[in-house]
Amino acid sequence: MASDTSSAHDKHDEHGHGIAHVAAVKVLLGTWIALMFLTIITVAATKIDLGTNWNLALAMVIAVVKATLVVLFFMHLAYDKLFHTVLVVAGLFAAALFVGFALMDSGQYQQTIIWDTDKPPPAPIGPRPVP
Amino acid sequence: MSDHDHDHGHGDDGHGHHGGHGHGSPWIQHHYDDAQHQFDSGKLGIWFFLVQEVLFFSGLFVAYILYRYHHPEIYAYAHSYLDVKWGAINTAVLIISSLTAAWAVRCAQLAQRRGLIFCLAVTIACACGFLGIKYVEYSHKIHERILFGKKFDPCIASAGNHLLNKENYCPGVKTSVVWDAKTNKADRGCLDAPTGYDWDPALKGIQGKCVVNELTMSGTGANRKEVSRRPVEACAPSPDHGSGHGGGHGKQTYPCWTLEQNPHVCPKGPGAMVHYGDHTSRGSTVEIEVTCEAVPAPVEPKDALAPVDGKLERGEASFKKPVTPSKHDLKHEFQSGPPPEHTNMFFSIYFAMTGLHGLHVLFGIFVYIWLLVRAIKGHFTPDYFGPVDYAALYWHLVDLIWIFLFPLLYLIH
Amino acid sequence: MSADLDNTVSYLEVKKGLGSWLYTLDHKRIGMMYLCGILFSLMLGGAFALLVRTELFSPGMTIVGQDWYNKFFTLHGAVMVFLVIIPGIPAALGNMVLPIQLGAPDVAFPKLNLASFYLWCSGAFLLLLATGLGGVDTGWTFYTPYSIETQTAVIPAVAGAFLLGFSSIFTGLNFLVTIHKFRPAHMGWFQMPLNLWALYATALMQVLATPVLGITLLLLFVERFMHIGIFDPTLGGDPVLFQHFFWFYSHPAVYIMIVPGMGVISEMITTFARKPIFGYRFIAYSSVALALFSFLVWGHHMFVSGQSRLANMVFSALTFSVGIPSAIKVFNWAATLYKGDIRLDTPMLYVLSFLILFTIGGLTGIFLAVLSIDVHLHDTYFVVAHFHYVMMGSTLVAFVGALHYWWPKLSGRMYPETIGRVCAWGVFIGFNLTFLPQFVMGSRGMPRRYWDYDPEYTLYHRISTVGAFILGVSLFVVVCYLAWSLKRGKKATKNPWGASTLEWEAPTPPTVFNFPEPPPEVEIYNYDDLVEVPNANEDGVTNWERRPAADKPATSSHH
Amino acid sequence: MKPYLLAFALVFGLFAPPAMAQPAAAPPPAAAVAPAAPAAAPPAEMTWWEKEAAKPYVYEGTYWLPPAANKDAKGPDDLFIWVLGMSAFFFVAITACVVYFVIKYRHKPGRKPEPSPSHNDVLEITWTVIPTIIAVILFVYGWRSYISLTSIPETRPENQIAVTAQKWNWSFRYYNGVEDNVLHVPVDQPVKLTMTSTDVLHSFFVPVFRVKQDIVPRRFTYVWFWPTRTGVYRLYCTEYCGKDHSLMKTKVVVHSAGNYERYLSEAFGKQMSLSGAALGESVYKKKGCEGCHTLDGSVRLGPSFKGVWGTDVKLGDGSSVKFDEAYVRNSIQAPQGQSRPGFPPSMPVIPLSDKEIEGMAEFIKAQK
Repeated sequence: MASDTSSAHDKHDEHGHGIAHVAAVKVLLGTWIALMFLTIITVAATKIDLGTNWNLALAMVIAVVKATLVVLFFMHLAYDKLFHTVLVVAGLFAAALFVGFALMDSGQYQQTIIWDTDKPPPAPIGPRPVP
Repeated sequence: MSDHDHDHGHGDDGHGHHGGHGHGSPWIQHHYDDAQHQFDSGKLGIWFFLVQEVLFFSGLFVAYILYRYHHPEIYAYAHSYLDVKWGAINTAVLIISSLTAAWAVRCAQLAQRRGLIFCLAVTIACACGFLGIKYVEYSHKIHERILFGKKFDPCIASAGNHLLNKENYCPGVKTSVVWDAKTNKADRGCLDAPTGYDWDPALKGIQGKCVVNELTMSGTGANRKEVSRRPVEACAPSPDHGSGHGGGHGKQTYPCWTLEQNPHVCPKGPGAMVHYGDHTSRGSTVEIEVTCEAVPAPVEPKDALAPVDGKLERGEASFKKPVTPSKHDLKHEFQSGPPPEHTNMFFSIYFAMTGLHGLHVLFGIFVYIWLLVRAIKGHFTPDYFGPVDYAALYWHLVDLIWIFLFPLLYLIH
Repeated sequence: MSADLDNTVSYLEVKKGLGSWLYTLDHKRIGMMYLCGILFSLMLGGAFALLVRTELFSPGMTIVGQDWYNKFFTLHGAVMVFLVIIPGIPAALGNMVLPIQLGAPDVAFPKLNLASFYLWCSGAFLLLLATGLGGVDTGWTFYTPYSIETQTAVIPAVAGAFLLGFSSIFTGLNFLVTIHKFRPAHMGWFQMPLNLWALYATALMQVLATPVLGITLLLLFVERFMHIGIFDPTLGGDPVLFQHFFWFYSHPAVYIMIVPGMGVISEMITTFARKPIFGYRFIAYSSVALALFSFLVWGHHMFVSGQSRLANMVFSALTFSVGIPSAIKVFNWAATLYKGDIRLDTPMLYVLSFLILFTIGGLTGIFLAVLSIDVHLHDTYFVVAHFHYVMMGSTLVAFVGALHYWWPKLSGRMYPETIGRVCAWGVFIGFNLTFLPQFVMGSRGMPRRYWDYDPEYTLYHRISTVGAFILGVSLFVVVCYLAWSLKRGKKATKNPWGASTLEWEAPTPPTVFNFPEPPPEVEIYNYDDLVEVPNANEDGVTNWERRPAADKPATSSHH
Repeated sequence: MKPYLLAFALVFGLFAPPAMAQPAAAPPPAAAVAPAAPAAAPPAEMTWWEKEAAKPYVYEGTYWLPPAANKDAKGPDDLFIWVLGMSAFFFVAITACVVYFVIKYRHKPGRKPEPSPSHNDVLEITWTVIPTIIAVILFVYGWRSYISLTSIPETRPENQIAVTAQKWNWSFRYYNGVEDNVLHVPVDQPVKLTMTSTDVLHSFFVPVFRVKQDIVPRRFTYVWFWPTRTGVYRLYCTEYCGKDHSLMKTKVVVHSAGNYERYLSEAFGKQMSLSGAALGESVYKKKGCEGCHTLDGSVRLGPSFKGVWGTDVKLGDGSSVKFDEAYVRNSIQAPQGQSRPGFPPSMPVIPLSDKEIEGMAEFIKAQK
């Protein structure tokens, strides 16, 4: 986003006469029906058992599809300036960064969490490198 | 979270740009060149605000992901406390309101005043519906004491059957446990195993001879005395004991008692629980007293025909086909037991996420009521519909966050 | 602020009365109000700093006991970070100068600008309330689980910081939209002054990082009330998670503090060296690079906090990558001085002390980025000295320098030159006296936030305390003579420094919409067609006129 | 509030006459102001290891770094000197460059700026690449010495010590059950510490070993070192932990060969022989009661023990109880129940054996 070199004038040709793009009724209703259908799908998906991780992945894929539908058509991102899309991607990237690095740290220290104060878990004894 | 009228770029007495050219609609603030400039600036402003909101919620998503990564068993247990039916209805309600919000923008652009007012009204109605459903869910949790932090003391297990708990004010049930908050231990009412009777949790049956009385007491503290008592018989041991409310189905005379186990409340043994089969919660006037005699466990003759785990001696035959419990049974078994350690953390994150989201829905309702008032006054024209568009973008973001919250919290497998 | 205001009179005289100030939507007045609030908070924070230094004058009890000492250093940290350094350059000077440098009449959302100021005021009030209620003793980082169980006034302090966070977000949002949408036609991205590049990068960080502070403080606020247990280990939470949340914001926050300082330094160094900046694109790109890298490195605050070794390795490697852009900037500034015509006015003295102090600050950062050295140096006075060199020695020195640089333009008055230079030297000497000894104490192993210390450090603490008083007195005198100059300073001319950015084309002090008539097209950092006219007004202040290129002889170096 | 007002008056008083601060800097720098807390009259039978720990501390390190007493301290020390040298070089280079430019190109009347290039890509690339290379080298060396600093080798059970940090004191439990406030370690052998905290964040820092590790409540963190020099060194808490954070200091005694085992056996014997008031006193010192309850009547965080035996004590819920054996037992085992008005309910639950509780009761009774 910061290296955005698209200057102030916007690239999309304004096929509507007004200031911004007018969403067609067909597009609005189509998106709405798709969203309702996907909601039903995601609820139904919990009936079939693919194991915790795959169910989570499936639910997330459906959620991402619903999210992109809302962002593209309801929020007019499809007809809007490119810079707004760059912005959305940058925001999600920052959030993903936060999640990724926080998860990166969780790998090691977790087995030393004390659930039972009398039985301390063994210390992470690492191999001693040859100096 | 005071947002003020952050970027609804409305101005009330705008004139042309300084020494400026032609008079746009009265809402064009003086320092903008024209309506297009004002709209584009407002649009960019709201997009930055939405990115900031995404980061604001990302904190909670990190807490959710980290905690689920470390303790998947808590999520597997606690998610069935949440009612998927209400969650799905809420998702549908928000999607409908998202549609009407987008349609309202269309009506404002095409100067269809009545359509705009109708769509705004429906959006507000759906939002209030959403908060109503949230109220229903929250009150159920408060009723069953499924809360966060120290107040997490559920009356029912996540499969729905009753559990021993500390506060003992659960609807339809009264346990023998009297909890002493000062020492954070059960004062009395727990049958500690060393009393000699033999309690076999697997069979959930009662090995020893126990007598349970329901006492009605009066007064508190030192001058607490017993007014009357009546004996209570044992519940008929139904096959999957303690599933569903009301302690088992079939012909059951109420009140009746069972022995339930919850290591967080009675670490060493079970406690007695009297089922009343109704939904009123008894206060401190009612107490349950349980005494069990020591009965030595009968010595089982070695069952020659029992399945030898693993290897069969030559010549021995095993008649009973070992039943391997299906995944569903294991899951049900796990969920009807007491909650794992620190399940309150799931509800801390649940209430934090849905609470903050609900707050944003509430703020959205105020914004839309303000839009409705201005639409009725006819402020919005095809040249000036910025506020409707920005409010719709904000509302779509609130819907987006719920689209991710719903599967993450309700549809855990 | 309707357009019927007279656009020919200076913005200070166009409307009088308190109401005209409190309800103003003029970015310059809001900037002036921010400036007064920030200078008052600087004095308050400075007072707490001097109390801390007086207590450390000798080991054991000097003036106060441990709990008051803990409250003094916490309030010193909170007031300085949240009230002075973060809003300092962006909100006070940025608000005043950004629209004029763009030739725009105002920022994109004037009402949001005023709302940010009032958020800042309510945040400041809550911090003062926390001070009144007996202060906070958790350190400005509010680490849990201590911040959950302490009985001191953590709630108002956390609420105050929450509101200040949102004030910072909305200021950033305002600047981003203004820079995108209010640039004049001829000013593309690479014709913009470097100050605007720095403010753009800062605004990006403000919008992307500060919300995480919001959610962190909100969770801490709810934690103290309702014990939800996300950070409370007894309920299953994790204190290291709080540190992740806090530092994800707080490292970009230290870049929110330093990057605008770099932007202002780039402006001043090219003006006083009378030479185009060296490597414009490299400085612009390194500002933005700093903004991006700042999100990757927060883990170096937690090398010994129980973070996994993998995370330590990744964060240490990325921390070096953040050091590179800063190094590039310092080299470019030094190169700008080459073959210039350097004028040592007060702002230039602050620029040079910035160069030296920031170099020390940056280099000591490398000690802390190397993993095994950081294990020894973490949470010792070495870290205290490092971040004071970068925050106080660089950002605050740049802030005071930029304040002197734009003071003629915004108040219409000149500051007294001689006292200005003495105070600049006072700040430089006082600062070094205060913090150089702390490097030595830190590497010898003196932990930070200690009320009582081992006797062998006494001499270093004494030098440091004396230096702190010199620094405190110098800054106090600066604030006094700036206030004095408002009434009795010499009248300022339109372009006393001969700078070539757009704000110097506006009248002094600028009108309500900055330019009576649309601003001329100006090529930035081009000093050829500016001619010095000594004692141009009745007070003898020099002015630089812009000779139109027509009557300039063919060769570029004219008379 | 009195000290608060005094402090402000002092500061503002100092603002006007900066001269006031000058004389204060003139006293002879080296002389220790007041001998550090005159050593309390040594109790009659101070054991040899207590005498060893009580030796006054003399700083023998170099100008920058304390002496290195850990086998792995060589890595950080070399790197520190290397980075110090490199930083000094860069600092001198830049400052000299700036000062030279300012002097040479300073404005003199009639001077015009000579034309000079406003950017030079080759120069820019070089001063981007060089710092990057230096950075990579520093990272690699830093990472390698960090790995050896934090990879815990196989250590004998005798050298594995459990550290418990609590608000404002340390307690070290050795493998044979001996508990002490001072850390005793053998020389020339790896020692492993398993650390946990009972309340807030703390941090274990021994400058001479160059090791530091935060201690997180309800979690174990580990630190290890290989002492190479015998002697008495300082041990600090470096993570802010509240009121007496700066007093949470103790000592590390590195014993020569054999003395460590001698210490363990003798301390074990001494600890077992303790009973009654003597045991109570050692528990009072070792378990951190000293941090909140004083013996001289002054109130720190909790009530003082001076002359309280047998008096009536008003509890939070209005009832009052005699200060006797039962009251001592209840308030140690379930402190929340016995919280008294006017005192913060922050007494931690410290697991004590019955013998120790009786000892505490005897000890408090002896406090007239």
